[in-house]
Amino acid sequence: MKPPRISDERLIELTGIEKWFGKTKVLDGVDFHVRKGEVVVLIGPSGSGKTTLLRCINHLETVEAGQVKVRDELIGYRMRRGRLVADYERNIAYQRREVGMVFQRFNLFPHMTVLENITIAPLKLRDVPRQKAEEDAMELLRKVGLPDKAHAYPAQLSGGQQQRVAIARALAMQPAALLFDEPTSALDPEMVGEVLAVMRDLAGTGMTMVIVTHEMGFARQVADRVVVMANGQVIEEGEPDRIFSDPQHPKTRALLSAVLH
Amino acid sequence: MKPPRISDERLIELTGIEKWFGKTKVLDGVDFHVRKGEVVVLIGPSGSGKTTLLRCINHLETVEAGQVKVRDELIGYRMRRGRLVADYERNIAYQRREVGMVFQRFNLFPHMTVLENITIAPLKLRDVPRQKAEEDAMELLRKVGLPDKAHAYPAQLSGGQQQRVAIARALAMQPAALLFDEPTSALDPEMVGEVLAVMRDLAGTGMTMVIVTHEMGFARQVADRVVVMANGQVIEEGEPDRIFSDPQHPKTRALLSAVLH
Amino acid sequence: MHFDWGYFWSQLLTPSGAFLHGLFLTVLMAVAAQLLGSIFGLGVALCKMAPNRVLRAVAGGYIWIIRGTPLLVQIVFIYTGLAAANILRFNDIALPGGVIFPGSVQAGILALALNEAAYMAEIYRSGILSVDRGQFEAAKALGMPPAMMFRYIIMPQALRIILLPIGNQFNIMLKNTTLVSVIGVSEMLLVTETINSATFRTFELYAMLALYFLLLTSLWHLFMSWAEQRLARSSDRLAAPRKTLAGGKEAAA
Amino acid sequence: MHFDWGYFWSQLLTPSGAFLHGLFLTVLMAVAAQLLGSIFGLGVALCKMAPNRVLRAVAGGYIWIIRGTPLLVQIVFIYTGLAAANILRFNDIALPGGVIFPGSVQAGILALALNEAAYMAEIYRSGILSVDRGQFEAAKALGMPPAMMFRYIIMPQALRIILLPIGNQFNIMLKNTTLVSVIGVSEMLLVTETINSATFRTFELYAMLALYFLLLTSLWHLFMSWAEQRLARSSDRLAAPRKTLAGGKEAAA
Amino acid sequence: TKGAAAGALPDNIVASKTLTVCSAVNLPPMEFFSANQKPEGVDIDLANELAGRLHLTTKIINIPFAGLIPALLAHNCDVIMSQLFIKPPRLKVIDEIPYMYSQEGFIIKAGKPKLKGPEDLSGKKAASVTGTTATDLMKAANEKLAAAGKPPITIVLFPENTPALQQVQFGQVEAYGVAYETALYYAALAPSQFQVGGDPYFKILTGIGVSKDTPGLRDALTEQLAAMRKDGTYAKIFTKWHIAADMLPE
Ligand SMILES: Nc1ncnc2c1ncn2[C@@H]1O[C@H](COP(=O)(O)OP(=O)(O)OP(=O)(O)O)[C@@H](O)[C@H]1O
Ligand SMILES: Nc1ncnc2c1ncn2[C@@H]1O[C@H](COP(=O)(O)OP(=O)(O)OP(=O)(O)O)[C@@H](O)[C@H]1O
Ligand SMILES: [Mg+2]
Ligand SMILES: [Mg+2]
Repeated sequence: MKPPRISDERLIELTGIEKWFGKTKVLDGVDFHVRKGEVVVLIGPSGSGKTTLLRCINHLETVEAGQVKVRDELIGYRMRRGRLVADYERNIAYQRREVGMVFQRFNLFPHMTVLENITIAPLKLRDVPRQKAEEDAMELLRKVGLPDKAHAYPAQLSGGQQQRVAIARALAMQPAALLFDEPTSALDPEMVGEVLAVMRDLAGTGMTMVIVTHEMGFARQVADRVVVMANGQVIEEGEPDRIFSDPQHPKTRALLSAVLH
Repeated sequence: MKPPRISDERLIELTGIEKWFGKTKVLDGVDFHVRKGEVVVLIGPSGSGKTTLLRCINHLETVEAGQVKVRDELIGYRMRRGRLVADYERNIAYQRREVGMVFQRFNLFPHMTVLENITIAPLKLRDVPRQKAEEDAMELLRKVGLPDKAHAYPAQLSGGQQQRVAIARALAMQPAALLFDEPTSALDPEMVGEVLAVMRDLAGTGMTMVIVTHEMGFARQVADRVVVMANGQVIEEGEPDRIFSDPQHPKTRALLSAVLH
Repeated sequence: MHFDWGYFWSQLLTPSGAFLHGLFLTVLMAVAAQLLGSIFGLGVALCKMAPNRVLRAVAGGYIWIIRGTPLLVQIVFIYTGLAAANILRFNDIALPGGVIFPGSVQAGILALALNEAAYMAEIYRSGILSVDRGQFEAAKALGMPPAMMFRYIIMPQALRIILLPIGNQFNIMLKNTTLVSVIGVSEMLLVTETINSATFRTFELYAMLALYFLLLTSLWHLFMSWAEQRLARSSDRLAAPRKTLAGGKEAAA
Repeated sequence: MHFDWGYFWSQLLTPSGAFLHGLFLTVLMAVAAQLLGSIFGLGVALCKMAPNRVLRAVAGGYIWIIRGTPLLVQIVFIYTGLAAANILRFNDIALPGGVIFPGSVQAGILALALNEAAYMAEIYRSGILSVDRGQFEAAKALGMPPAMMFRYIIMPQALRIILLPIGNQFNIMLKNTTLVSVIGVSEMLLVTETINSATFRTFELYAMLALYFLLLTSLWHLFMSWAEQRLARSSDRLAAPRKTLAGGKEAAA
Repeated sequence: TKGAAAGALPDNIVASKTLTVCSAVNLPPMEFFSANQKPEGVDIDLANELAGRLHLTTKIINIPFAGLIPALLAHNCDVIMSQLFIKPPRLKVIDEIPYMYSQEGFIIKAGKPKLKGPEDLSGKKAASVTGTTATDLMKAANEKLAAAGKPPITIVLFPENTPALQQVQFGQVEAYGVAYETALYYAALAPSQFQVGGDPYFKILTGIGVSKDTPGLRDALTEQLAAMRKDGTYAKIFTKWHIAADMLPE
């Protein structure tokens, strides 16, 4: 019962990903894909590798085995004399523009106004003329409900406002997909709602999204598919209603009973 | 109905104390005394001057007006050519030995073992032979229930254990009175009880004590007299049963209703 | 020998042309060497943090050698040693307007700058490392290549942190210029010594020289305090949330 | 002129007696000046923090003057200026055993030590100020007079903090000894120059000199790393709670 | 003949029209800074005259004495004019054109007894500048003293003239071993402080240092020097500085 806005094209495709931190295997042969227009929610106990998986998608982490492809293009590697070698930083940077990322701790640039935070990447990386970039930025700020904060500095904003600016900043590069790593977990409870509302709107517009979150109610509402991880592996996946009402894997059951009560 | 162990001698006597911090008057004409063997509990809203009053007793704060006397001796000043002048640091240090102090944040010496923390003052200030000092210290450690921690360092102890060591350290100088400034408020709830128990024992032995605390149940149990402060003034004082059951001053009532519920 | 106050005051208040030229050389060398050292030091710092291990080793070795040997030895080595080994020779350069830029001054500036670069590199590095990792990741995630990330995101934040140590470095630099006297640059110390060798008013002259240096360093100190205060005020804006914000007001802030 | 490797190696591996004596003087002066400077600097630091405002002003002025003027000027001033003004003259002292302690070396050590004291004072002060205020209060409340408080409570904690900056200071001190060559102390640099004026193997000699300094400073660096590790280990004991404690074990720890 | 000599000059000198002279400008009357920081003295006058005859202008580079030969070898300058004695070890690395005699003497404090020779300093301290012949002469005296069973001179080395002179001024050393010409100069400049410590005890031929790489320059200078001696310019300079006794014989 896939909604019609989801195409069959696999926008992001990870196959057989293995990732080690020193002597611990953090990702253990993960296959993972996201179709165009799909909203995938990643859940799993702490330390199961959700963050690491997300970071592999835009090559903030290198992998020891497996492939990451975005729009069928290999991320972080290129062929040289018939073998895969690490790509140049410049090329990786170029590839990262396809995928926007929103961090748990917002990571806005503190020395720039909200408007500068949003326009810096289009201005410098896509050579958009300044006036156009600022108009687009104001449009995005309206979308996230902060048009009057354009000239404020991040430190003058609440956590929820900062996170909404971070979303606008990621959108300004017009990425094909957005990755969210627990976007509300560093927020005071009063501010969680406003950020989730913006994400819900975004999902409604057909944006491709991968979301790591502990907000199960939200997950159930917006997810097209829920992927459950444990110990660096995908242990279960499916439609949210199915996962939440009838989890198959004992670890999924344990996780949901811990989170939902 | 004063218990017989309390003598009539006024061990500590403060009269007309005024204390300014910059442009704010923090103590506003305080008269305060403690008799030998008495346990006085000081209560009052935050910022009312309790800590400051306590610190005036052993001259950790200078005063702008009024006198502090311990055993009828003026603290912090001496006569020169018929006028009071600030005393030498050496003499003040000498006078401070009469009154021990236990701090909210323990302030144990981190580079010394528990035994060294307790023996340093008797060894260096009272010229007690080392063996005697250590025997006395072990005796005190038994009193506070920590004989097996003699060779531990403060960082290896829990908060409650550290506070008990701090009490033992203060006792090692055999002071005539002990001052406590919220001795349990920096402790995890599980550890409050053990420190209060030690203080209760101490009160039972006839030690003269002045205690600033928010633990009203404890105050009611051990206090011979409760003194209530507000805005740098003593607004009410009396036996604990009377104060807690029938407070006269409206501010006392407000305070108790806030604390007890 | 009594202290000749008259001589002292006249030298202090109406210094000779030669002394003023020495003062000029001192300041010129300090400023030039600080600028060059700051630029080169940034390069060394970036190499020290580069992914390439050869670059890292070279930068590390450079810092190790410079910080491990005396500046005085470096100055003599660069002026005399390099020329003796036929590696580098400092010839006078005639600037337009008939001004001559002597080889020894060039060598002095170069030596001071190379020395400074090693110290500046460590300052930059600690400044860059003290920028929150999240800032690096956010810039990367937006698709910024390394150079752009440093230029727009990391350096502006690092510079706020390192302004104070850089100010201290220039203070040290001002004083270090005296060492260049050993290769015959007539900066303030050498001028003072030559005046002394004709007048033998040793104590008065050195007292005056010390006062001039005190003046230079104190002026610099005042300037830095002022710059720091300004920075603190602009950092307030970055740190303290305001209650009410209106677009217009903020733009003016 | 080619680099004479044979000469370089022979000088490096079998340095002349004169050079070794220069090395000895370098190390002797650095150690003596560091010790004196550390002691005097502690006094300056305590004055700077004293309740008495005259003491504070004197200490502050001392630090200001020393840090605001070049060490080279201070050295010349102390050796030559003071003698010229008939204030202080450094005469050779004959030590038992026929060893002569030359006046210029005395002056050099004194100048280095006075200079060091100002820098050490600031290090002590920041170390002392970084000790928790509660430690001062606890010591006072026990009845400790100020001297005892510093001796037993504050300094042991401050020293842990300032070990690293003190180590850096000694590194700087080793290099600063070269400046004493200007008043005729035959430390390593002046010896090298003397040898050079007879052999003219400039590049080789300065390369060797640089290597000797690199050796000294690197050895010191290794020593400091080791000391820091030891300290870190003993600080672990102060910071990390242990699970089980037995009196005997702890006493041995 | 002038044209031929000039033609043999090194190209860089011809191109720059400048004769670069290394000198330890701190040894009056040979070379020192005037009150307004202009170098002057015997060597400076000679250098100017020689350069002028070669249609060049002089440029003086001030370098501590021990650094002179290294600087010449490094081609930091074209010639050394700094009362450089002609000695075999020096001739191994550079050429020297003899142009005067120098004598060695001592500066001592005014009022002290004069010395007959360096041996009179037995058991005392004497200053000298690193790399100068005075150092070597005192070392030689020490060998004699050792043979005679007497205590040696304690030689205190300084990088420059000024601090060495000041040692005499403040009584830190008994004497300062230096060129006799310099001793005369200071004794005349500050008779209340200094006096010449006796008759000169050593006389040596002194030369202009030239790199072995530039024989053309050496020959040109030699030729011009001979011309100067012939037409009396040479004598004029020596008379002006009161050291006619040091002139090369006719
Ligand atoms: N930089 C790193 N170095 C070493 N280990 C790491 C690093 N980052 C993550 N790990 C380890 O990798 C494992 C997976 O971490 P990850 O952050 O991906 O988990 P997560 O599912 O996001 O957990 P959480 O819900 O707590 O955020 C954990 O055991 C973690 O300790
Ligand atoms: N060092 C200081 N400098 C300036 N003001 C101070 C200082 N110490 C205390 N004060 C002020 O003096 C007043 C009394 O403080 P004090 O700490 O004595 O109150 P308290 O009754 O102990 O309060 P609490 O219950 O919060 O500990 C407060 O307004 C406080 O802000
Ligand atoms: Mg995570
Ligand atoms: Mg309080």
